[in-house]
Amino acid sequence: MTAAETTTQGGALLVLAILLPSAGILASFALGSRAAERIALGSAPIALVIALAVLAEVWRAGRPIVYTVAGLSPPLGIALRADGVSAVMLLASALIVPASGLYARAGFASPPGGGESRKAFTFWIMLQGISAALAIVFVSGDLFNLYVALELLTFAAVPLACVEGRAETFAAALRYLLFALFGSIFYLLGAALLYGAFGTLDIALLAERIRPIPAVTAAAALMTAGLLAKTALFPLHLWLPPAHANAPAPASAVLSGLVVKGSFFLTVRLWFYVLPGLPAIGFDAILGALGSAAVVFGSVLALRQPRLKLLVAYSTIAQIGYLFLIFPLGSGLHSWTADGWNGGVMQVLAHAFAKAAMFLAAGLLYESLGHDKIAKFSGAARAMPMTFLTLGLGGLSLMGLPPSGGFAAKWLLLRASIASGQWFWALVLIVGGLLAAGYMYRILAPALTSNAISLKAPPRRAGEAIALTLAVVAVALGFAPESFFQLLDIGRPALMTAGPP
Amino acid sequence: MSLALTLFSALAIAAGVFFFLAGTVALLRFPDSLSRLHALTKADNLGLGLVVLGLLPRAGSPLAGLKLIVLWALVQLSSATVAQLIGAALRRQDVPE
Amino acid sequence: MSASTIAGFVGSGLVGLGLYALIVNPEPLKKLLAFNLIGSGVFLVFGLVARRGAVGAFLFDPVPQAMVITGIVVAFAASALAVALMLRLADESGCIALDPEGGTRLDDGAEDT
Amino acid sequence: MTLFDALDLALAAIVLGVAAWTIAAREMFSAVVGYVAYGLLLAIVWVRLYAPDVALTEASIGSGVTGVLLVAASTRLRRLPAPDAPPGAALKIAAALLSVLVTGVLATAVLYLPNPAASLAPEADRHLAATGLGNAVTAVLIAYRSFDTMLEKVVLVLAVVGVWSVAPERFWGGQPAPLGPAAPDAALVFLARILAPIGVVIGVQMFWVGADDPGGAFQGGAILAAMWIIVMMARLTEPPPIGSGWLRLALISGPAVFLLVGVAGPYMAGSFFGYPVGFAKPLILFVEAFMVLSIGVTLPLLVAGPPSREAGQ
Repeated sequence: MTAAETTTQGGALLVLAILLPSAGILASFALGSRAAERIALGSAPIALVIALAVLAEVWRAGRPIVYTVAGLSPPLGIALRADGVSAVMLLASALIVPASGLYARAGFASPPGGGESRKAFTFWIMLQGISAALAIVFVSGDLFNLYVALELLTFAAVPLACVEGRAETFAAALRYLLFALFGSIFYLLGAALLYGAFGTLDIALLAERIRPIPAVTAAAALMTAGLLAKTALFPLHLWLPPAHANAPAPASAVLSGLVVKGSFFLTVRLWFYVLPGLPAIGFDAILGALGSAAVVFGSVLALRQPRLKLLVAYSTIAQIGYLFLIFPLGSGLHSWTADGWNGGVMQVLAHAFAKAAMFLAAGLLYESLGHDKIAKFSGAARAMPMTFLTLGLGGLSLMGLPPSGGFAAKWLLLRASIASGQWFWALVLIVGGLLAAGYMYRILAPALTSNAISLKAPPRRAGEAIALTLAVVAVALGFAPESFFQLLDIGRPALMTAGPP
Repeated sequence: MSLALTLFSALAIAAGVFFFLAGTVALLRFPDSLSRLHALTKADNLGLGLVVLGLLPRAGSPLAGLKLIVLWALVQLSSATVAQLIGAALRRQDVPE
Repeated sequence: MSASTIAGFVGSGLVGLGLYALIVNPEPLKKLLAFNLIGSGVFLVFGLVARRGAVGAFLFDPVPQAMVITGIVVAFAASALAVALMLRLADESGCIALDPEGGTRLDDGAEDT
Repeated sequence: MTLFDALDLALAAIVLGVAAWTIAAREMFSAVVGYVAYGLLLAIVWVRLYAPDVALTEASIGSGVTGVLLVAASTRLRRLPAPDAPPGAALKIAAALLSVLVTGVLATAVLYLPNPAASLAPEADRHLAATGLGNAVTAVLIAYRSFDTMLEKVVLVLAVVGVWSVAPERFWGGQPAPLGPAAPDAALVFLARILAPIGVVIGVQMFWVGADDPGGAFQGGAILAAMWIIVMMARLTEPPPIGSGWLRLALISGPAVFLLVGVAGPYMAGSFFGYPVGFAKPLILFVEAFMVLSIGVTLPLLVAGPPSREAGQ
């Protein structure tokens, strides 16, 4: 066994990344909805600085940074660890959450005169809840600590889905909650088995101790099933479209862009960091196959949706499918696994920014047109060029056309699938791209006609600028330099196991 | 002396267990809710009282003995209240049988 | 067979029972009960693990027991949130249907607000 | 087979039987009552597993407070029409197969856990002296894994916000619905008057002894919560308006004090959430005292539900 792990330089940043939004929640709760808005937006620059500092520190050190909470090393204590992927995800969350927050100021303001608003109180506290939960998900090294993070994520996300207070949003939120609770309790069950077998829930220690015994197989299956339900991977996706499509636009942006990525990230942690020592038992192919089914199924349903927000929500189901190609294409010790891994992570980022941008744009459309029925979009692009530019750029990334983050992701995944001889996944990537082109055409074609359309209100300039910025980031990811992929390699588990045992 | 005490403990606890058993049988066999309730509260009070009485010589310290008695008193209080409440509810036919 | 092994089997059985009820029962409140059954089954597995961790003079491993205490409190909070949603949904719509297309159907039919 | 083995097996059979009955019961109310009984039986199982701390938590929160919540919900939902169509036979069979599979896999995994079992008990004991505590479970919760516990208290705050958030906009800042009928039974009022003061003493005592013996902030707080619930059910007091400043402070006091002590850690002990040597126990009891308060307030408010009256009515 290796020597007990201790705090590295810069490790304290990881605790701060979690405690900042946690303290924000408590202060907001005590001070009311107006202060909650100020705290949520005011702490965003600090969170961004922390995320950038973590990134710089990981890059400088060239290896993961660590903090042992309470000065106790695992197994008795909890260790926080950030590698390249953690740092990048932390940064993405520190950008998308405040972007949605700035966009939401118009809809979630507190009433003038010192009163408190239910919607504002809920929204601004839950937004910080999501920041806190995601920060833990990205940096925690302990499976039970991660369970608490999953619950934090659930308790923050579900009320956001029904903050509008209509009957159908309560039904959607209730369904979402039941799926999420099922997911976390099965995750916890797996954690119980792993602790029973190896006496620790620390990811690094488990990776050292893991052996192929029944408890490990059972734990892997149970935890994966739970996490898939939370990620809404086909066929456990039923809850997602009503929950995401009926939430207010800035909430949808965070739910679809980031929250589902939290449980996906944990699935990756489980398979790549905890279980890489486990002999292949076909799980990676199953996950890839489910992902492929999600791509086709989600895209086909997206093609049939009458409302823009529902279409965008079904597209999330399809895009989540691509993420799971990381399991067959990014695991093991092959020449192509780096491509598969980088492609998977790039897809997480590109979809996060593109989907957040598209939901915000859909919200602007809804505000200006008074509806989001695609059939009645004709001529809308002329009236709202910026909004449709945002939708178009986001769509570019979803389809995987160059230049965009989506293209970079799919190109890398395609390269990996061809290099590995797993041509089947390449087929999925191409079919998925074509279907995405189909549903993007459905949105854009009528809008680009020259019909006259009357707007209820002109789109908010600030809202348009925020949405467009996110879409531009999704496109700009396609120009990520080589050093970006070197960053993703820091702490990549396949590289660690390649070293001496 | 100690033998007598042990014997006393054993007898009291056994009697208490008997009343619990009788109460449980009554709960399962009696025809209607009111008579079940009646049997249950009687058995509970006596049963727990006897068990506590039997445990007192074995409590070890006066404080522990006091705790046992407080325990019994608390159960008396709550079971009497609950019996009242259930009885009242039954009169109103509010609780499904 | 020791008490702890029995607890492990009871836990396994409870998870199965709860899972069946969660899938089959259409009533949300019954689904919530089912979730709580699964939860207590999971906690019993932790309990078995804690009891198995008895070494020397120690009768149990305190770490899994502490996790169960945290878990019970979180499960209660989850139940409270679910109940609040159910009651509000019942007030709003007069029934508590969870039908996956329910939300979208309602929204499409009504004039947009 | 010894007597204890036979009793354990009988207990196991009863627990599983009551659980199955809870699921099968047609009437929602019966199912909920079955669930409460089930929770109490489970507490006995926990005692048999040498987990008195968990047994106390299960009996008070898992069975008691959850029971109040579910009974109230089931009476309010009783007269609603059955929502969705009952599932077809195919789904039932598939669900049954899946459940049997999960149970089988789980039981196998449990049976073949490696021997000798892994344990952190000696490790936890070695660090116990530094905390000044005698109860290792409390040490795990408030010292070794205090980070988890603090975050879990934040989860509770979010749960309160979530429950409140389903209120209609016009009731925001108002009071939750009363917990009992307008004219409560005299017996209940009597019970509340007698029991509440005793219960508060017991709750505080349970937190205090939790440092060395079974008990602690969660269990003590749960008993305080139960007392407040009984007093509200007897209509001796009403749920407070959710806009009240002191209420909000009481709700966050536990996690807030915990977080502040955690942040002071680097200056006191060289690490976030560390406790200074020699001063650990008083600091831990200080944090726990606020946790008791927070839990004692949070649980009743989660039971009371969202505000449903305008403020001041």
